[in-house]
Amino acid sequence: MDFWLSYATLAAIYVLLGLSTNLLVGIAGIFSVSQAAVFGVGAYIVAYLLMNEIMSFLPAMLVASAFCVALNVLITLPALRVSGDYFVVTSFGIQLLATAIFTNWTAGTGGANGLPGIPPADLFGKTLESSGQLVVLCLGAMALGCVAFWLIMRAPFGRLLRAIREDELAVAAAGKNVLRAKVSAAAMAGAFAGSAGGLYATFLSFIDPSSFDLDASILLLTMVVVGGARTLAGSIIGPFLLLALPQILTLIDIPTTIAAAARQLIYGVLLIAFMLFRPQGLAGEKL
Amino acid sequence: MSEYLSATGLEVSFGGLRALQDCSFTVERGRITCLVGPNGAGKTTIFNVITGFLRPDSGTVSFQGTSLDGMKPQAIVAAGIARTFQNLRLFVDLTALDNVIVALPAQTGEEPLAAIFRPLHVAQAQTKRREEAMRVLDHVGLAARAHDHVRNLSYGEQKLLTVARGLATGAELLLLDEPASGLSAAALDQIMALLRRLQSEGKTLLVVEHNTRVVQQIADEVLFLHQGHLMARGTPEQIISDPALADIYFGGAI
Amino acid sequence: MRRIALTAILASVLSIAAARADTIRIGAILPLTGPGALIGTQQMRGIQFAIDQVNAKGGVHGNKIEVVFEDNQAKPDQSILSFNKLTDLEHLQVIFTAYSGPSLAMAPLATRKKVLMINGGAQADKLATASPYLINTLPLIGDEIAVITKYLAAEGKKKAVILFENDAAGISGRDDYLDSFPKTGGTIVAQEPTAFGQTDFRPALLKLADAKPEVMLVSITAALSNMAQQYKQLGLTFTVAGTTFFQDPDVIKDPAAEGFVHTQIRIEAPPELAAAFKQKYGAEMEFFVRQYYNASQIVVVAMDKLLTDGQPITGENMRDAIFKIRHFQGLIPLEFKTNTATVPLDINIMHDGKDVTIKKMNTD
Amino acid sequence: MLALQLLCNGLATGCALGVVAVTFSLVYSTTKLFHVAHAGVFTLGGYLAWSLTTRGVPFIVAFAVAVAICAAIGASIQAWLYARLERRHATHLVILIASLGTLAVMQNIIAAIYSPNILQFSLPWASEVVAGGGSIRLTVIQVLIVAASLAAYGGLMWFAHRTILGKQMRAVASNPFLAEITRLRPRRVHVHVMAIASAVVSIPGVLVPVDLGLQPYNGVTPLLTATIAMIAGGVGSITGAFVLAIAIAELQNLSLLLIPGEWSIGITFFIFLIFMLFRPTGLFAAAR
Repeated sequence: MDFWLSYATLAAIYVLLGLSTNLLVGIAGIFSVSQAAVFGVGAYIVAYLLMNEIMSFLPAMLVASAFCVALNVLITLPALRVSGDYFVVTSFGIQLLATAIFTNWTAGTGGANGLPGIPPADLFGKTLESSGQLVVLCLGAMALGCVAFWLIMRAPFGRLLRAIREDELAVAAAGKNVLRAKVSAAAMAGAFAGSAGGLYATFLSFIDPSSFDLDASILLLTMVVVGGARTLAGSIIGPFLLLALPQILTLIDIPTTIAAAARQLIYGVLLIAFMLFRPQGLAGEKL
Repeated sequence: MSEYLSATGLEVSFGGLRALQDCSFTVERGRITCLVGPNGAGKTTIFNVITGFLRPDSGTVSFQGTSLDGMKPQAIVAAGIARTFQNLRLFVDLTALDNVIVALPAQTGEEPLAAIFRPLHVAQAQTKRREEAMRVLDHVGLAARAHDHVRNLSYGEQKLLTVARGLATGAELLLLDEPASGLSAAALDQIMALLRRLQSEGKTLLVVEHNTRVVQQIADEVLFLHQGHLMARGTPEQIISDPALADIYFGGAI
Repeated sequence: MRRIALTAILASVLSIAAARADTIRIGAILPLTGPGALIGTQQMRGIQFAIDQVNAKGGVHGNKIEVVFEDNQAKPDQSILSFNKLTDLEHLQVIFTAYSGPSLAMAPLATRKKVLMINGGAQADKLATASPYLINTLPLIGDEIAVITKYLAAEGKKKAVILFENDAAGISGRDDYLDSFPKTGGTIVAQEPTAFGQTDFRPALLKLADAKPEVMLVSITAALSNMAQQYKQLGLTFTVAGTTFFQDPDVIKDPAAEGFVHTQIRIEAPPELAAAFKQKYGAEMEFFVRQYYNASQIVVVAMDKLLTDGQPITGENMRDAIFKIRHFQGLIPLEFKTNTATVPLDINIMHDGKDVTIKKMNTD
Repeated sequence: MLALQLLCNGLATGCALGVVAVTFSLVYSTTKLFHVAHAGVFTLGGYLAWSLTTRGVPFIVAFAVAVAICAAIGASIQAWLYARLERRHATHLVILIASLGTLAVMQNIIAAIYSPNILQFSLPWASEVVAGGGSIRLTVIQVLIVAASLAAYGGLMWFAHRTILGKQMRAVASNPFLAEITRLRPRRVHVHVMAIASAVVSIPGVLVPVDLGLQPYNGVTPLLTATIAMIAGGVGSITGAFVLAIAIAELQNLSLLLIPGEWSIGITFFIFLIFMLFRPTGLFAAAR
């Protein structure tokens, strides 16, 4: 039973990240392979605050989200100044720089050894340790994220972002501040990623740079692409499906030496196939 | 009383090409002024300068006494100037109603935080905004097509929608970039009637237009632009009968 | 001689196997893709080879053993998922693990679920105290380094530099060097990290050489032969010292590694065993293969004790069995005073293609 | 003295990076596509040569065969994947993601076939030291990498400016729309460019592993450093990309004198980010 609970918890956390990536890449149209870095920063901040008993879980999550909001906005600003393709390299650069910092700043992030022994989350004084409590916490956070995402997309903000995606110039001509709208989208994406980081740190009780590297960002992109861009359904289906893949693969017993590389191979094939035949993913709109 | 809209000494050059050369003109409030001239005379460049999309190399633009130099496009729209585009630039995937709602002035709910923490308030504001947009659509005669996607509108209806979008910003000066081009006779009459009606409601229009018949019917005043410079100004009849201008514009044949 | 005795006992025990012939299932969570896959594949083969041999002789008390492998890409979150899958879905009581990061991540879960984790490859010092249910069948970095620094001091090497891999094991190795080398009167004048999986050591070697050391203390797990070749290409002459990770056949036979000295867990595979392995997998029975072969033997012996005493195979019982048996004589004689085995450790030097033992010591 | 040796060492890695940067710039400026799978082609070249040399094929022949196969693979990626996506009016983001997928597929096919171990070329002549006077010590293979890279750079410059296909390529690069109507058939030019770029990138692709060994997953960092060189050098400028690549490699090597080694890669990206904020068009920006 624990397995399904931890699978659901991890999937819920990745849904929050899916929402974050979807907001940035799908809706605001800003290419990003550095969401895992922001996710990591959120995780390290909450871990640091909890391990040194500076504050309890909820305030730590708020601090982490606020920091990630600022960080994501800072990261996205070049995208607004630099033309599309240049930002691709900047985004790769930001991810690799973040990984270098996570790995080498031993004082702050425990460096390559990672941070073991992160205290579990506590809500209103009650520590949540068992898988049952954790899954409730994460699914609850996921639900909150989805409601927020749904509200945003229904509100004028969502319509504004959809219009910006089609023709920025026309939106500016209609008297709207395009820059502010994009920055708000990046801010929301940062909040989602930061809170997801906090949940991840307390769920695993051990984090190290390998969970926030370039492969993690590419996996996030794959989840959005396969699940479906720009929609709530897409951001939910993607993570649940792709996290199940490794498990499904081990059921069909191909020799374990090949099985491992095969899974990464399938991610690659999925990316190509969906881009060729179904760019809008399972439940999304055209990228 | 300072001029309603005045441009003095505008200079704009792209690399070697001098789009506007010492271009100055004024527009009276409440009148329909047509901007005519051969292709490449700088008509659209003037629109881009007035609406803040393009910063001129030198020269100033002022509206009701306040200078627009250096203002951001959205501030100029807030000051009361809206424009349309020659290639329409409508939001094809959105409905006609949504196209208009996007142009409505700052609404609650355009900030994500408001949308999340005060959803009821935003929902109410939404319905109010929807009614307002419907009124604008009705005003241009598109009420029936409100919920259709722009893709399914006829070219004439799309032209009307661009004007509706300009109106939705609440602007009093509308810069219309070839509103009549490519329209059937019936659609042409419909749009000309709309422009006259807007003028009667106190709007001021600055219209770029090639069709001399349209210019004659609606223009109170005509500005003749050539190679980025104001060559002449006067009533439609004066401009069209002037042989020198005709030479430049029609290559001699009236 | 005593090694032959063990396999004899095993055979006899198997022959009088009880009628009940169901399979005992154990787990293994190893990195089979990504940068860690290099060692993960060897570890897997070590376990599978040992278990196949035991099954070939009828298993333990007539019960065949089946190993369920899970790939964690050396990532902590995947490891947690795999651990929960093996313990909840498959109800396994014994799980092999490798790599310091994942093992540390799973340790608290093992304690809570009383599942025995056997680590035959990771050497980060934190593993000693990570969980009472985590058994390390090899000495940790700190133990080996204490021995090598004593030897170097005896050889009069005072001025040292450190070359270390920027990952969990590499960094704890560096910290141990920094801790134990000064105690023997030596001084560390410089240290230089390299990224895990990086094979261009020239910049780091050049910078360290500039400090004119007498000995370079090495703590890297991968690409050792590249380092050796580049050390020779740059014409460096100071002594190169390391731990058991040096025991890589490509490095030993490489003339560039002449004079490299390192501690070596005395774990030798009898020739016929190594030949059988090579015949099956077409590869040398390298260090990690032998380590996990040896770890599997420990598990089998513990299982055998429980079954003879008629006790169920649970994480807790297995753990108690191992501590009761205390002395194991598989590929390598070892003793469990704590949950980290104390093993005989040799000092080996590489001399024209062979790894020659020049001193015998012990890790306690 | 240490600085001098680091400089020489940086030259070898820099030249290899230079070829990656130039070939990537060739593809990017012509097809406007961010061809991430270029790293896969680079890695594949090395593995093809390795599998041939271990089967006794002389190194030169194995080298030539690897270059040819990489050219074919590069061309087929463009013809069957990118061109098909473009025919379906896919946005650049879609093509970029497909390219990421291709990279993942290539790397993992290699990992499945050749296993993820670090493979070594057993070519004794490669690691002999060419004592370059005093304490500078470069191996035969390092000198070979520098020579081959400079030759590749010269060849590409000659190709771009002297041959017809080269002129066509630059025409397509400068104005794809115009090229479309003037019967230049850019699609065919794209395939040619991809073939040439893939062939030339496999030159360092084969030579560098002879020195540093083969790993399936280590193509991404050099590719990203190369793209930084391309952008810092100004897109479309072959010289800019080559020179900047060497400069970055030297910077990474020399940075060791001031800061601990682990930050050398971080430094490169940090400087690049500063670049992006203040000088997005690069130093040698091709005449706009």
